Amino acid sequence: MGEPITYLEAIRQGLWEEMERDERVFMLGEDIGVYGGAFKVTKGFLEKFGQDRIIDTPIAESGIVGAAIGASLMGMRPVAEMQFIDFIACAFNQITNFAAKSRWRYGAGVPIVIRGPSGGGVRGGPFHSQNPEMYYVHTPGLKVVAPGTTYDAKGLIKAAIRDEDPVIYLEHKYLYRLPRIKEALPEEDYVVPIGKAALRREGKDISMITYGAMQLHCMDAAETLDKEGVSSEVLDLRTLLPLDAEAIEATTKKTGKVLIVHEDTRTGGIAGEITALINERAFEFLDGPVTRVTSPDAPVPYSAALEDYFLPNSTKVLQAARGLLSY
Amino acid sequence: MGEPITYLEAIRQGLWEEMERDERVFMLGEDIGVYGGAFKVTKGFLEKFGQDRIIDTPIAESGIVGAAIGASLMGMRPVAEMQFIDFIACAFNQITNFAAKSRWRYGAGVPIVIRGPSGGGVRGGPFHSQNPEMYYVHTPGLKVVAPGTTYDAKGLIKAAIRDEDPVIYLEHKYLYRLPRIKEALPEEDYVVPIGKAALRREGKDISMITYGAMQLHCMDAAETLDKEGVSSEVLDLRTLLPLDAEAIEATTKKTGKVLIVHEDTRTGGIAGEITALINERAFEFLDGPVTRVTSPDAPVPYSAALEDYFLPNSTKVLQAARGLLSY
Amino acid sequence: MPRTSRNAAKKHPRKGKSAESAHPKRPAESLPASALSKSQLLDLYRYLKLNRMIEERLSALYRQGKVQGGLYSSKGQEAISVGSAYALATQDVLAPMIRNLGAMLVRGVNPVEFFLQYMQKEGSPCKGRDTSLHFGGIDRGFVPPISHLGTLIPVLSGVALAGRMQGKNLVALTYIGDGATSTGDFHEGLSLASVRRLPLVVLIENNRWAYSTPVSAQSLLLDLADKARAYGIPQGVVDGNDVLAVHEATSRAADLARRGQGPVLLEAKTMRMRGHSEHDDAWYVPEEERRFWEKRDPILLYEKHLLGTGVAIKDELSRIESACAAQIDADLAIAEAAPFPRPESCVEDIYAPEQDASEGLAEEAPRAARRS
Amino acid sequence: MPRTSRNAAKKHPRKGKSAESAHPKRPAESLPASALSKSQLLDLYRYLKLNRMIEERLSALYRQGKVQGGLYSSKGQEAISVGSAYALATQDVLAPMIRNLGAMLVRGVNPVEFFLQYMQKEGSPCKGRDTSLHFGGIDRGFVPPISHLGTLIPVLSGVALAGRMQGKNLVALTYIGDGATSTGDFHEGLSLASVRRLPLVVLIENNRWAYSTPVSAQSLLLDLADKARAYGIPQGVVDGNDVLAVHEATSRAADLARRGQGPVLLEAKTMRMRGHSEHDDAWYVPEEERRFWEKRDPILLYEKHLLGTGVAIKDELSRIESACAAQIDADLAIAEAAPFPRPESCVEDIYAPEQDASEGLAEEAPRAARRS
Ligand SMILES: Cc1ncc(C[n+]2csc(CCOP(=O)(O)OP(=O)(O)O)c2C)c(N)n1
Ligand SMILES: Cc1ncc(C[n+]2csc(CCOP(=O)(O)OP(=O)(O)O)c2C)c(N)n1
Ligand SMILES: [Mg+2]
Ligand SMILES: [Mg+2]
Repeated sequence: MGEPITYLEAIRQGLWEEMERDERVFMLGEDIGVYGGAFKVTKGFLEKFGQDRIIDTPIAESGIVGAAIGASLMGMRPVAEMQFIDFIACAFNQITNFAAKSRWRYGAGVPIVIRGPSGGGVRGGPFHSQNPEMYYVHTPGLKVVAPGTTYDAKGLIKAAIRDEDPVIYLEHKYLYRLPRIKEALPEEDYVVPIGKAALRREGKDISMITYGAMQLHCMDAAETLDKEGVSSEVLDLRTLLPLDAEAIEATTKKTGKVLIVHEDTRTGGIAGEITALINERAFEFLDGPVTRVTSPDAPVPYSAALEDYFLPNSTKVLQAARGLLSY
Repeated sequence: MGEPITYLEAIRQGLWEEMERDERVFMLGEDIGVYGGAFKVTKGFLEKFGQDRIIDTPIAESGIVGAAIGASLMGMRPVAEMQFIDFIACAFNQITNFAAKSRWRYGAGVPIVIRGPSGGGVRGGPFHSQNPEMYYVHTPGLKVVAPGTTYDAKGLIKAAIRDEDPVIYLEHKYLYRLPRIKEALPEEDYVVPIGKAALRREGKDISMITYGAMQLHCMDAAETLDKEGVSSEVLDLRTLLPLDAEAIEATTKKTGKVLIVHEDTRTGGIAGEITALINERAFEFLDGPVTRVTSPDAPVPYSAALEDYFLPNSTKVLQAARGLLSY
Repeated sequence: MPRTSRNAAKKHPRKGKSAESAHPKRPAESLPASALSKSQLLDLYRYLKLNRMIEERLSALYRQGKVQGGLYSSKGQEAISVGSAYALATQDVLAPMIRNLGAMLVRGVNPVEFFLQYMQKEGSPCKGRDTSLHFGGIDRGFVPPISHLGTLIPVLSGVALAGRMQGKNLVALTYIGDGATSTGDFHEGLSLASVRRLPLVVLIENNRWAYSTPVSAQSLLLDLADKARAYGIPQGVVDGNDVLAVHEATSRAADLARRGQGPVLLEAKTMRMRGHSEHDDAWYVPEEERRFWEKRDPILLYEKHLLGTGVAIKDELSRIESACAAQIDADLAIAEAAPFPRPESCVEDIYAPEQDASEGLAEEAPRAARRS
Repeated sequence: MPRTSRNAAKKHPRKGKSAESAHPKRPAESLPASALSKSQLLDLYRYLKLNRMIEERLSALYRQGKVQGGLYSSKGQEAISVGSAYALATQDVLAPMIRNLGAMLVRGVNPVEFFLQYMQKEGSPCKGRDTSLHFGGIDRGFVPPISHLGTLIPVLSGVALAGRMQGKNLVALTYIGDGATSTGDFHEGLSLASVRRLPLVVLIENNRWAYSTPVSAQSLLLDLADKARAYGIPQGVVDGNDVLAVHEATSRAADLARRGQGPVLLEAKTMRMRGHSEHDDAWYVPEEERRFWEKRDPILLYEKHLLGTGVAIKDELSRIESACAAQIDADLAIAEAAPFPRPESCVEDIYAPEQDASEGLAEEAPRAARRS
C-alpha cells in the first residue's frame, strides 16, 4: 500500500498501467495530449507514450468514437475521452448502433472504452453536469460502469480496458479530488470485475441501493440511522449494465425495505429497472414499497442555490429512509 | 363518420388537416416531397402545399432537427420526418440537448414534432425496426407519444403539432396498413390529449398496461382469458412521457395484478418506470409482483424465425398473465 | 486519377513557428473608405471598450468566487463580435457563441444582464438555471447557444428558412470557432443551408486555438474559409482584429445572403489572448505568438485609427471609457444586490403551462406565414 | 469581403435536363495503357458478370418472398465495386456499402454467402440476425456497414490509424453515396483522417440519386470530389462506368494514401439503374436520363473494350458467363436447402463469453503493436 491518492489519480494510474502493460491500448480525445486533459487525467501521458498512442483529435465526438471502433476491430484497445461526458450525446449513434451491435451482428467484438467526467455538484450547469447512464444502460451490447470509490475507479478502468466489449466508464467529477475518498491502493495489479456490486455496509433493517457520488450520502444517512438504532445496508452497484441482480435480490430478501438513490433524473432512471427486478425476484420479501431518491425531472441547474436543491443529499436520503422504515 | 381507413391514412389526414389549418406548419425530411415519403405518409403533400412547406432535405438528421428547432423558435411549427425512426439516433444531441432544454433554460418553447416509423414485425432487421422511446422518455422537456389505434394516430398527430413543446411521435410501421385496425373516424376535427391513457377494455382480475402494436396482443390475450372466466383490463398508455400515472394507479388499485407489455427491450424499458410508479402509488394494492412481457435484451433480428421468437405475442402475454393470476 | 488539391501539399505552419506568416494580408477590399458616421464610429469604440471592461470585471468576480463554472474571455477578439453585429439589420437574428459578449451588447443586451447571469441571480435571463452567454430570445433577435459545439449551424439554418417563409427579409448570423468547424453539425447545417441558398452567414472566429489544440491539429487548411468549397458557397477571409474590416466584410456577406446568394462562410483571423476559460493560463501558447498578437490588440488598433484619421481626439475616447466604467459600476451594484433564485424554481418551466389542444383551436388563429 | 468560390455561381443542372453534360469528360490520365494481364482483365469481367447475375437472382428470390426487407441493386454501378476492390493489396481493408456486392466478390466472398445471408439462413454470415451486405469481418479484410449512412468514414479512419500503428502498410477503402456525403459523420471522419494523413480512400459513388433525391438537392457542387477542398486532401473524379478507369484511379489513390498523402477523396460518376431498393420502380427518374445511362452500361462497355482491343473473343466471354451461371445455380441450391436459424439464437452473442479480466492477464500476452 502506498500513500492515499485521489479518485482522479486512481483513474490516471489505471490508465497508465494498462498503457504500459498492453501496447494495443491507446487513447484519443480532445486536449488529452499536450494539455493532459481538461481535468488532467492524462497529464504526462503524451511525454511517456508519445503522440502515436496519445492522440489529440479535432472536435468530433462521433468521429472519435467511430475511429475507436475501427481501431478496436483491428485488434487495438482504444480509450476515448469525452472532455465532459455531456458531449457523448454527439456520439450516440456510433455507440448505440455501431459499437453495441457488432458482436451480435457478425461476431466482431468492439473492445473500446469511452470515459469522461459525469455528474453534478460543481456548478457546471446543464451541459457540464449530466448523468447519461440510462441512454446506454438501455442499449444491449454495451457495458456501463460508474465507480464511487478510489479503489473501484482504478480497478474498473482496468477491467473496462481488458473487457472484450464496449464499456462506458463514468467518472464522477465531484469525486475527482474529494479528500474524503482518498485511499491507499494495493501495489499489485488488480481489477474490479464488471457486473459485481459491492456491499459497502451491512445491515438488516433497510437497504440503500446506489452508485457513484450518491454513495457518500447513503453512507452518511446510514451513519445517522445507526445512531438511532437502525441498521442499514448500502449496496454500491458499481456496474449499471449488466446489473448485479443477485446482489439486489439478496439485499432485498435480507431487509425487505429498499431505497434506491441515484443522481440521475427520476423518470426512466435506473431505479425503475431495479424496482422491476425486485418485483420479479423478491416480491414476497418486500415490507414496503421500493422507494426512490433521485434528482427531479429537469436539467441540472447552474446556480448553487438551485443545484443544491436539485441534487439528492443525505437529508433527503434520511427522510425517505425514515418514511420507508415507518411503513 | 366516413369509410374505415388505415392507421397510415389517419396520420396522413392528421398532417394534412393541420397543414391546412395553420400556415405555420411545414414538413421537412428525406424524400418526403417528390416521393411522398418512404411509406407514402406524405403522398400528395408537395403538390398541395408546395416546396416551401414540404422540404426534401439532404441526408442529415441532426441538420433536419436543428433546422426544425430554429424554425420553431421563429414561430413556425415544423414536423420533421425520420425516414425510419432508427435514424433519430443521429439527431440525439439536437433533440435531448437543444430542443428539450430551451424552454427551461431561457423560456423559449420548441414546438417541433419528430415523427417516423418505429417498431418491428416487418423483417426490417436491427436498423429498421427499433423502438427508441426510452432514450426520449428519460429526457425531461420532451413528450413522447405512441398511438396504437387509427383514431389515436390522427388525434395524437394533431395534438403533437399543436403542442407547445417538442414531441416525438412514434408511428408503428407494423400497424400502418393492418386491416384489423382500420377504423372510420369522425368527420369533425378532434385531438387526443397528450398525457392521457385509454382504457381499451375494463376488467377486474388483471391489468395489462401496454402501448403501440402490443396492444393487439393484449386484447387477444384478454379475449382468451375472458373465455376462461378471467376478466382483464387493458390500459393503452398512448403517451409515454408524461405518463398517465393516475390511470396506472387506478387500474392497479382495481385489479391488484399488473402485467406490463412492451415491444421495446427489457432492461431500462418503460416497464421499470411503471413498476416504480406502482410501488410508490399503490404498493399495498398489489396482489402479486408487477410482471413484464417485453422483447429480450438484444437488437431486433432480421430473420422471420428469429423475429417471431424475439417479439412479444399473445401467447407470451397469456403465459405471463396465467402465471401472475395464479400467484 | 486523383488530382492534388491546392492545399494538400502545403503544410500548415506549426504553432508558434510562424505566427506572422499565418497572419492574413489585409485584403484590399476590406478597407473601404468607411461609410460610417462619426457617431457610429464612436459607437463601435464604446462597444469594444464595454466588451473588454465587462469581461475584466467578470474575471475579477470569478476570482472572488462570485462567478462559478466556465468563464470564457473574448480578449483580443472583440472586434469580431462588435464589427459583425453592428452590420446587421433590425430584423436579423444573431446567435452568439461563448466569446460573443460584444455582439450581444451591440444588439441591445445591458451590462447588468451579464452580471446577473454570471452571478446566477434570480432576475438573470436564465433565472440561474443556465450559465455563460446562453441567453436572449428570438423576441430580442437572439438564439442562445448550448454548450455542444456546432449545434447552432443547423439551428440558424432553420431560423433563416423560417425567416424566408415569413417574408421577413432577414439574415441569420452565427459564429463558430476554428475547432468547432470539425463538428458534424457544421457540415449538416451548411449542407442544408446551401441547397436552399438560405440567408445565413457563418462567421468562423479562427483564434488559432481550440482549448489547447492548435488549428494545425484541427485541419490541414490554411484558410478555414476554404471549407466553403465543400458547399459551393461564397467565402471570405477578414482581419478579425480590425473592427471596420469585420464590419465591412459582414455587411457584404449579409448582403449576399439577403439577396439569395447565401449561405456565406466568413473567416476572421484573430487570436485568443487569454486561456480557454478562466482557470487556464494558456501555458501551451508560444510566447512569440502571444507577443505578436498583443501588438495587434483590436482596441489599440482602432484607437490608433480613430486618432490617426482625426475622427476623434484622445479626450473623447477617455470620456467614452469613463462612461463605460460608470455604467458597469452601476450595473454591477444592481447585480450584486439582487437575490438568488428560489431553490424550487429549478424544476419549473420544463413544459408550457397546460393547454388544451382542442380548446386552443379557436383562440389560436393561425399566424400568417408568408411563403417566399 | 467574401470571395465567391468557383462553384458558387454555377447552377447544378436540374435532374434530367442535361444528363449528358453532367457526365464527366474522361480525364486523360484515367485511361492508361492498362498494366493488367489478360487473365486479370478477364477476372474483372467475371466479377462484373457475377455481380450482376447474383443480384438478378436475388431479385427473383425477392419476388418469390424468399428475400425480405430491403434489397439494394448495384445495377449500372458494378464497375465501381469491382474496379476499386481489384486495386487493393491483400493487407488492405475494405468496407462495403449496400451496393458493393461486387467488391465483396473480388475480396473473396462466395456467392453462396449472399444467398444464405439474404435468405436469412442459419449458416449465413450474420446467422439470420442482420440483413443486406452487413457481413464479413476484419479477418477477411472487411468492415461491414450499419444502415446509418456516413458512420463508416470515422470507423475506417480508425482502421487506417490502427493499421499504421501496427505497421501494416495498409490502406482502408470505403464507399459512400452522393446522398450520404451530407452526413455529419462524413465530415468528422475526414476531419480526423486528414490531420493525421491517414491511409484512407473514400470513394463517392455519385449515382445521381439518393433514394428519390437528386444530387442537386443534396449539394450545389458539380463534382462532389470538391468536398475534399474542405480538408486540404487529394481528390479525383473518375468515370464510374469504366472498370479500368476505376481500377486505375483507385490504385493511384491507394498509392497516395499508402505514401502518407491521404486521405484521398475519389468520386466515381455513375447512375443507379434500378430503384432505391426492390420495391421502388424509380418513376421519378426522367426517362431521358435513364436511357442515356443505359447505353453506358458498364458491362456492355467493358465487353466492347475487351472485344475491340482483341483481349478476348466472344466465345471466351460466353464461357465465363456460363461458368458464373453454373456457380450461382450450385450455390443457390445449397442456400435453398440450408436450415433457418434456431429461434432462440437471436439473443446469443450480445457479449463475449465470460472472461475474468484478472485471470486473462497471464495468458493474454500483449500483442505487439508497432508504432510507426
Ligand atoms: C461537441 C463539443 N465537444 C467538446 C466541447 C468542449 N469544448 C468547449 S470549447 C472547446 C474548444 C472550442 O474551440 P473553438 O471552436 O476553436 O472555439 P474557441 O474556444 O477558440 O472560441 C471544447 C473542446 C464542446 N463544448 N462541445
Ligand atoms: C443516417 C441515415 N439516414 C437515412 C437513411 C435512409 N436511407 C437509406 S439509403 C438512403 C439514400 C442513400 O443515398 P446515397 O447516399 O446517394 O446512396 P445510394 O442509395 O444512391 O447508393 C437513405 C436516405 C439511412 N440509411 N441512414
Ligand atoms: Mg478557437
Ligand atoms: Mg446515390
